[in-house]
Amino acid sequence: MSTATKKDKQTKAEARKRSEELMHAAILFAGDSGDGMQLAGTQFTNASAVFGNDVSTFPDYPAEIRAPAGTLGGVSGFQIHFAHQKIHTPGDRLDALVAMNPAALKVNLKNLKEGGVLIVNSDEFTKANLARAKFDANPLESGELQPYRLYKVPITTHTLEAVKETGLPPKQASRCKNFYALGLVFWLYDRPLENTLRWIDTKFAKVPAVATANALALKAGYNFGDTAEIFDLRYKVLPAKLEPGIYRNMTGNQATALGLITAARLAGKPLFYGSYPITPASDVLHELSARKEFDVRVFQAEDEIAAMCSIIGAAYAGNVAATGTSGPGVALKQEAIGLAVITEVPCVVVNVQRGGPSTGLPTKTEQADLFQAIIGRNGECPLPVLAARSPADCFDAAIEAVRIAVKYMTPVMLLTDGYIGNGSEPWRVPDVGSLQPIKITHATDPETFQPYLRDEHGARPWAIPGTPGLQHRIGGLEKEHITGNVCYDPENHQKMTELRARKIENVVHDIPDQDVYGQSEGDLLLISWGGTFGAVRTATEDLVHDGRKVGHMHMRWLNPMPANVADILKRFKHLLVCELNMGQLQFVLQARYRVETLGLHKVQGKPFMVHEIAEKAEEILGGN
Amino acid sequence: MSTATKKDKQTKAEARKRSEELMHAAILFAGDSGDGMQLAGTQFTNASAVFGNDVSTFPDYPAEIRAPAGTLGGVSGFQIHFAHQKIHTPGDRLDALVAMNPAALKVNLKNLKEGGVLIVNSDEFTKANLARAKFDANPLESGELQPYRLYKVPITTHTLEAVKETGLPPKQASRCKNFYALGLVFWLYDRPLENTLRWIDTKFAKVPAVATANALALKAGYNFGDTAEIFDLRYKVLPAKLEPGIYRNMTGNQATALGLITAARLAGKPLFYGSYPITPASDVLHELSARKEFDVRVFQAEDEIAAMCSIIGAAYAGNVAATGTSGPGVALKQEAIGLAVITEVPCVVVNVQRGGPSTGLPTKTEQADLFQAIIGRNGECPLPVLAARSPADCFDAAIEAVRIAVKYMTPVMLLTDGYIGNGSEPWRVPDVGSLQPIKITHATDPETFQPYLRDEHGARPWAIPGTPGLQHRIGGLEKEHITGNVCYDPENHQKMTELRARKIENVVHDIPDQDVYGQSEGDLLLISWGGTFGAVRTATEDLVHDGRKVGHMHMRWLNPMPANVADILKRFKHLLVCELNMGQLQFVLQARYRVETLGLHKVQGKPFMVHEIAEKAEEILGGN
Amino acid sequence: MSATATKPNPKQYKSSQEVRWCPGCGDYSILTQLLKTFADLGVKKENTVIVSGIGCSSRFPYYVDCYGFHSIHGRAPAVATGVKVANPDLDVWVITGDGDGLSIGGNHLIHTIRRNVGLKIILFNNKIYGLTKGQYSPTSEFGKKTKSSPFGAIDHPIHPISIAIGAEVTFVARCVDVDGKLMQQVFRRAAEHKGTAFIEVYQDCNVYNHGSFAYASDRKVRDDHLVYLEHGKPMIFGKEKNKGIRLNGTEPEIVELGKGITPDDLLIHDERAPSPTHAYLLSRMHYPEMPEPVGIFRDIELPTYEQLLHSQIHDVIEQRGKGELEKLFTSGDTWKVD
Amino acid sequence: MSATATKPNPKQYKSSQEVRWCPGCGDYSILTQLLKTFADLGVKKENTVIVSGIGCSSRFPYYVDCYGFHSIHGRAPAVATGVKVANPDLDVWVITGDGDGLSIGGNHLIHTIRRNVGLKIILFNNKIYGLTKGQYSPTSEFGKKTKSSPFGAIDHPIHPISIAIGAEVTFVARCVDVDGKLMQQVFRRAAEHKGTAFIEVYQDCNVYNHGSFAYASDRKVRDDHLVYLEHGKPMIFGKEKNKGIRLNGTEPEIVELGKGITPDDLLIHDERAPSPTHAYLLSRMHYPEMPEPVGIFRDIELPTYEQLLHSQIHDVIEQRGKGELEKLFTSGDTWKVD
Ligand SMILES: Cc1ncc(C[n+]2csc(CCOP(=O)(O)OP(=O)(O)O)c2C)c(N)n1
Ligand SMILES: Cc1ncc(C[n+]2csc(CCOP(=O)(O)OP(=O)(O)O)c2C)c(N)n1
Ligand code: SF4
Ligand code: SF4
Ligand SMILES: [Mg+2]
Ligand SMILES: [Mg+2]
Repeated sequence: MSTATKKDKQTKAEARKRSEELMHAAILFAGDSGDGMQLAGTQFTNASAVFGNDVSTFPDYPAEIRAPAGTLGGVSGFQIHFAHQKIHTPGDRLDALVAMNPAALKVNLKNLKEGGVLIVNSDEFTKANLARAKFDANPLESGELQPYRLYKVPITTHTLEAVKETGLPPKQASRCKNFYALGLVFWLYDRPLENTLRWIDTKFAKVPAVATANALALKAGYNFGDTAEIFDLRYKVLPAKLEPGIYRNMTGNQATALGLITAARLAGKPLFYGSYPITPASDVLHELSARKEFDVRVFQAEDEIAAMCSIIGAAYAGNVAATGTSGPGVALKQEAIGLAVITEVPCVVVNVQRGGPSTGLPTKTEQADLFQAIIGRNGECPLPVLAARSPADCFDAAIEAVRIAVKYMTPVMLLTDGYIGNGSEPWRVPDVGSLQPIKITHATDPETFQPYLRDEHGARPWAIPGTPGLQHRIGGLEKEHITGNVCYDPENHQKMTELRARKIENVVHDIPDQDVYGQSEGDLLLISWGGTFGAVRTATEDLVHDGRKVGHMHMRWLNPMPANVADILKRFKHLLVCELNMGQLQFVLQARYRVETLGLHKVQGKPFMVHEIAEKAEEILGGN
Repeated sequence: MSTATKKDKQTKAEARKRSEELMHAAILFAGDSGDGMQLAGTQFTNASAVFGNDVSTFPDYPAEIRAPAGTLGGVSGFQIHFAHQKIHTPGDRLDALVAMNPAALKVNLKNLKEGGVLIVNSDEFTKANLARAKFDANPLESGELQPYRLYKVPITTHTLEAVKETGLPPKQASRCKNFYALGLVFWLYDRPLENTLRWIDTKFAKVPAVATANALALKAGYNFGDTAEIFDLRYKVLPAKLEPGIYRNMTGNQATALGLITAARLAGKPLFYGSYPITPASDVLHELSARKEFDVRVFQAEDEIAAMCSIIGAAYAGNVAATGTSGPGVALKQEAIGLAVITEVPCVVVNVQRGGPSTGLPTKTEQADLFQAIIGRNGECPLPVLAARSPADCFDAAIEAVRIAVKYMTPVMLLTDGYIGNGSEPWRVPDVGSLQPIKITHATDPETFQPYLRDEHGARPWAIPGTPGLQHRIGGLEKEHITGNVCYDPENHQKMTELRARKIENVVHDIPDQDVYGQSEGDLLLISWGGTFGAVRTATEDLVHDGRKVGHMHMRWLNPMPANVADILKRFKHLLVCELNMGQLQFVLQARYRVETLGLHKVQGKPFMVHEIAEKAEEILGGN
Repeated sequence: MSATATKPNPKQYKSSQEVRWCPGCGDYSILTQLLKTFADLGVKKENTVIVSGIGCSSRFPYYVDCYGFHSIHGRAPAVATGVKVANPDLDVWVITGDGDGLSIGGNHLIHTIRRNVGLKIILFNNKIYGLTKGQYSPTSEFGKKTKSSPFGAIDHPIHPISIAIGAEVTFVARCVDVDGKLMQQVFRRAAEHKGTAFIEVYQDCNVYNHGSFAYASDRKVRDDHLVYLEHGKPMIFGKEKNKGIRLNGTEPEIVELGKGITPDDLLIHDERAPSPTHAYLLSRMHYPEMPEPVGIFRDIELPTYEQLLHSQIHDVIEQRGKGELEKLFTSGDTWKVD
Repeated sequence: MSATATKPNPKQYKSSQEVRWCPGCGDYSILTQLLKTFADLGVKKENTVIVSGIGCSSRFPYYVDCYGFHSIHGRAPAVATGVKVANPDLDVWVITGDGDGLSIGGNHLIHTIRRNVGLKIILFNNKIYGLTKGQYSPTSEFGKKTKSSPFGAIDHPIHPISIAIGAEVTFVARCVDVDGKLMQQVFRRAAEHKGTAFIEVYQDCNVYNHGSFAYASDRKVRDDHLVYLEHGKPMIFGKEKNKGIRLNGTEPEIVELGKGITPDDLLIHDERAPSPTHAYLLSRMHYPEMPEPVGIFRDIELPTYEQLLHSQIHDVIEQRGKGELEKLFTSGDTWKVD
């Protein structure tokens, strides 16, 4: 029985009716890879989002499809932060943890707040499972869980009972236990069930027994919360005051896909997406594969090189073209990206970064591909690079990438990462009419056409096959200024190298000035890029709130950088670059602006915690 | 007739006997791709080297095997600088130019000194050829060659006559004209013929008629110089005072191959070389393929990726393993190089850099792959990088690369370039006994063996398959410190990332302190790396000679950098980084040392001229 | 592709760029024949795209006045796939070499073939790396001495047509560079074929591998070393047309006609055999043991990749209606904040 | 490889690492059979190397107590080639998947095969990308619905054995994951084969493609859908052993035994056919039209790459003497400076 049982029953019964209001809460569903935790987490997220909270999520799963049951390596988790206010991260520490087995408990307990809610599936705390999780003693009995509000629920047993009437065999029946757990947490945080019930109906329409079983389990969990007497408190997180509009919850990978579709529409073009599956980028491919009604041409290539080459071909022939991959895939594409740079063909390369080097930590997040994005190719081979800062922001970033690509006739690299790619947050549905069209002009006039004659932005014309009289030839060899003919002339090579570089620098005219949040000058400037936005912004909010002279410069554009960056850097005493790598942006900033910077580096396959940033900042600020 | 003929015959006859002594001379054989200029140049080089001059050469040829005859694009040239003193470059401006056709004249005339010797094959100055070379008027008649000592020689006609007795058909007979031209230049610079005659005999042993014809042509050219009355002066360049020893002439690619063979021998190991042909690196492959008596295992792979992977396999199995390629090939190898970094398998990747981006200028030189060498991979993926500075230096650099690779259990990137790869200079044959052995210890003890237990340098043990009891598994996933088991633990990833980085930083203990030539502090530090050494050093010599407070820091090690670099940078008022790229070392230095640097950048597919460096330096020094 | 009243002159399809192959290179003839084929078919220049990789052969696009893309080593089929999918109305030709197409680019070739992307792929097989100055290639003979195999190549060569058939190609043919007539016939048929057409051309590299195909190009001997494939016809060959190919189990054998053996005993060539085994068998006939087949080995119909892709899009649009952003944005659970 | 007096227990070849495949995955059985084969052959652990790419299947090396290299996606054959050339005494096995070996790694596979490098390659064909959670692979059926082909795959699938034969493989076989006995036989023969041995194993991906090979693994029906290849024997199959394969021209056809048809009329399996056409023909037999052959399609002898490489080195040393650095350094023109 749980620690709670020590209290007087009377009190608990009352407590059950009591409900504490919270500004925000972070909870984690954790269990074995096969326990359906990703599903439970997603459902909880959607319910909370629809309920009106701001939400931020962090799914975390092992590299194996299904690691050996019960082992530490096999733990899969889904963290949700939901709030009555605007939030930017999935939360540092947990208010509640659902641990479906000892391994899940072992791996995640350290993140649970003291006094936090801990729900465990007591059925799974068998000797064998404890051993698999490397517990010497049963923690449910050892007293080591004393600091938490522990609820021992025989989830498996309850689930089996609840779904008995469906006649499902035990193995299948017990698979519903994630819904039971979900129901319990729904009760705990006072969420409505409708949304999930509807989802179950649609999802399992073809297997009614499974649909019924899941629904029964969900309700049983909820009802257990409601009727059992073990819970002494219930929580409420009221809706957040978000900007008015229609919202939906969206992961970064979904948002990237939607952004690409939208960009193609705004350009009045079909979208060609050539890709080779790789974690954590595959969901972009999946999402786009399912959107054929938008004339999305998805080409699942034989490898990343073919994927990249195919988009060069498709862009050359006039489609809006993009590819998506992760770190090792980008490495493979680099030679072909160079071809896109020298042929000046517009396309977008999305890198959903993951832990490296090599195969590294394929399902974990990291930001260690900035170097390869900006300067990781053979020869002088510059291209624009931008990074999305949150799941929903991937939508805007993808559109921006396409816009720049077609305007400047260049490949553009869009960096996201596993954390924001898989993580989710509410996305305010834009008004389609308000989206700015993407203007594309194709060359058509044989009289004036020259393949490498540049416009005022430095871009060459986009002349697509099928256009009469514009036949011309391009390729990877250096080409003559204006005519585009193969040319080995020394001065021409210098000139073309400079023209290509200048063109990319010109992108600065299309990107907004760098903004700084918080103080615009002072003691410390926190600098971040990409998916670390949320943690750094939250830390800055707290620091500024505490009266610290701190600013936050979050860089969306990594190449080129906005013109005013140099100026901003001068206005702070200390510069702290926070990145999930060993200091790549730091290196680039130092090279470009010759400033002294400090670095906060983390390569643990995990996003920053807000407190890590705050502590480092305090350390630098000292008594300031 | 030549301008010389205007002079009095009497005077000329005397002059012919006169011989001017020169400290050094730079000459260029230029003609059509099919004219055998590379051969003539090589022969002249060898003869000069054997004669005792210091030499430095620069072969330059088009990307096509044989571009259309007579066109500007089809010109092939071989420049030789030979001297009575130590020299570092193939020479800025030419003392003599042999132009076998109008195109060769057109392309190269601008490099000929005023008053320089200009020998043209007058037979080729036909209307058609002039048109192909885009001459409006025949320069032999227009007077535009007035500033030079022009000698119009009907080389084709003379050659055909000279070889008539062999009965070769005219097409084949006329192919001997390069030897005729060579003979003429041999006479002009007073070189002995023996060496080349011997070479002809060996080379054409199987086709005696061709051997005879070439010999006849060579002698005819020489005799024409001796007996014809058109030359008013003859030159002599006496032997240089080189360090005592046995010398041979060597190209950088040969030297790299020899260095790899030597390193393997010094390590007591077979050499495995996996490669895919690519200009300008293929000669390393050719050289090694011909050296099977050294137990060189050459694997011509299906592509660069396979080449890289094969050397990982071979190194894993205990061979000294290397691959060679050029820019685009390195791009393709990067993913696999990451595998070598994380598995910590020792091997060497040679990049004979060429003009980029993409296919770029494949036969031309450039230094634009520094970024991709140091930081162009996915994830945090550091490895040691060094660059050879001259053709002969490739030998030492290759040995050094192997030494570091096996000591630190890491892939090492060796950068050379087309200029030093194809260029040549005298190489002092080392005393084999004096070469320091390369110590390799393989793990053998099953009791103490741990795949990722590190030694005092941070290296893990090299345990090769076939060793009883040491069975273990490695791969591209992050691995646990010490055990090497797959490990997704966050702290372990951080630790391993740091250990890998630290290991590469440790290489600093094995590399010499950075030296500075010339002044050790002062107004201007010229900074260079790789094949630009010669031009920058020569410029520095001149500047120092002129009393300028100038130093030259030539960086052999690009990653890590010697510990004293920071200190050196502080001792000069201005820092000028000279590179054949748009400022890559400059970027790295600024990032690392946060110093303000100036850059001299050239991307023209050509090496620096000494005067370009000197002029830039003077511009910076101003009135100093 | 549409025939015009007066056929255009092949010269009209030449670009202004100077051709930069070595004198005597077999590439010239292939260029000539393709230009003639274009003229003959009256193809529209603006609807024609030639994509190549890297190699001597891959310089080809520069010399034709249509859209051209000289890509990177080995990747032409992938670039061309992008072009064809983006705009299936274009006629897309791929030019590749034995190194480009079979060494570094082997995988793209196979996958393009198995997907049946509507590309016409011409592989210039000169059994050598020309552009990089003479290393052995995947088709070089075993034991061949080259710059990178001074003691003889130890790689067993690959046979392009066998590989293509292994990947289930829908159109495959072979020509010899000197035989312009056959080349034109084959190019024309390839142009008419809807899926991937793969053509191996024996091409003489005059500089680094001269004479490698002398047995197949020398007028004096070639008729004894080649068998011209004709659909539905018995396989007869030889200068005197007195020899034939007969099936022995699953193996072809040479027989002399006459002495009781008539054309009826011979293997009948069937381009349209539903199974690729017949074509595979032909691909195994190698000089000197057997005459080598030239002409069209196989030509069958199968939906092309681009057709299938576009018709799938078409079907989804039929079902779901043309995609609307509003609907897309609000698909899934949404909620409203006021 | 040497047999020992008392055969070791297969368990001795297990590493200490926990096996991390999904419950019910076909990979388990393949692991078991290879361990049994190792025990049976008494192979020396220290002389055995297993190299893999990336995929569920490619986790294999972690589970065997020999040398293991879990390399990168598609490149295992290239890594393994380096290992084998560096030390031909090692027994080198390659584990790959249908995505790893045929999609990204197709080219290395082909070139390894044509060079006849002495590697034993086991391709786990589950017709799906398992590790990346269920996209279609090059062997997935046309029309297959997966995460990346929600409306059905439009790629025509590749047939691993046809491709291998296109590349002129010297040993090629097929097994089904549930048939341990056959797997052991085949693994054993592969181990004994000197050149490249390529084995396709039909493997059930319990999670993303369960039942794809039910026709070949379900005891109730499999005997009607498979034909067990036996060298020198007529090709008979069916639960009742009452059906056979007969040659019709170059095509196999199913016949019922009895009613005038005897085993003598059937196609006789010949592993050692010098030409690969016979094996190719077998590789074209696909369910449901035909029974699918399992067992060894082809096993011929051809010098291996590593043998040729080392014997070339040996010959050069014989001719020139073992290389001496002094001589190397001073080869070519030298001169002396005092
Ligand atoms: C990535 C890359 N690797 C290598 C090369 C060098 N390279 C250029 S062409 C070529 C081979 C050419 O052979 P083939 O395809 O047979 O064409 P050919 O010149 O014989 O027509 C090679 C290896 C390159 N350009 N790019
Ligand atoms: C360069 C690269 N691209 C993509 C991936 C992602 N990836 C890992 S395994 C895999 C396919 C696995 O399929 P298969 O080889 O059939 O193995 P299975 O998991 O089915 O056993 C892919 C695409 C990767 N790891 N590396
Ligand atoms: S090298 Fe050979 S293939 Fe290349 S252009 Fe010359 S003759 Fe033709
Ligand atoms: S996903 Fe499929 S192939 Fe991978 S381990 Fe699970 S069942 Fe096996
Ligand atoms: Mg070739
Ligand atoms: Mg698979």
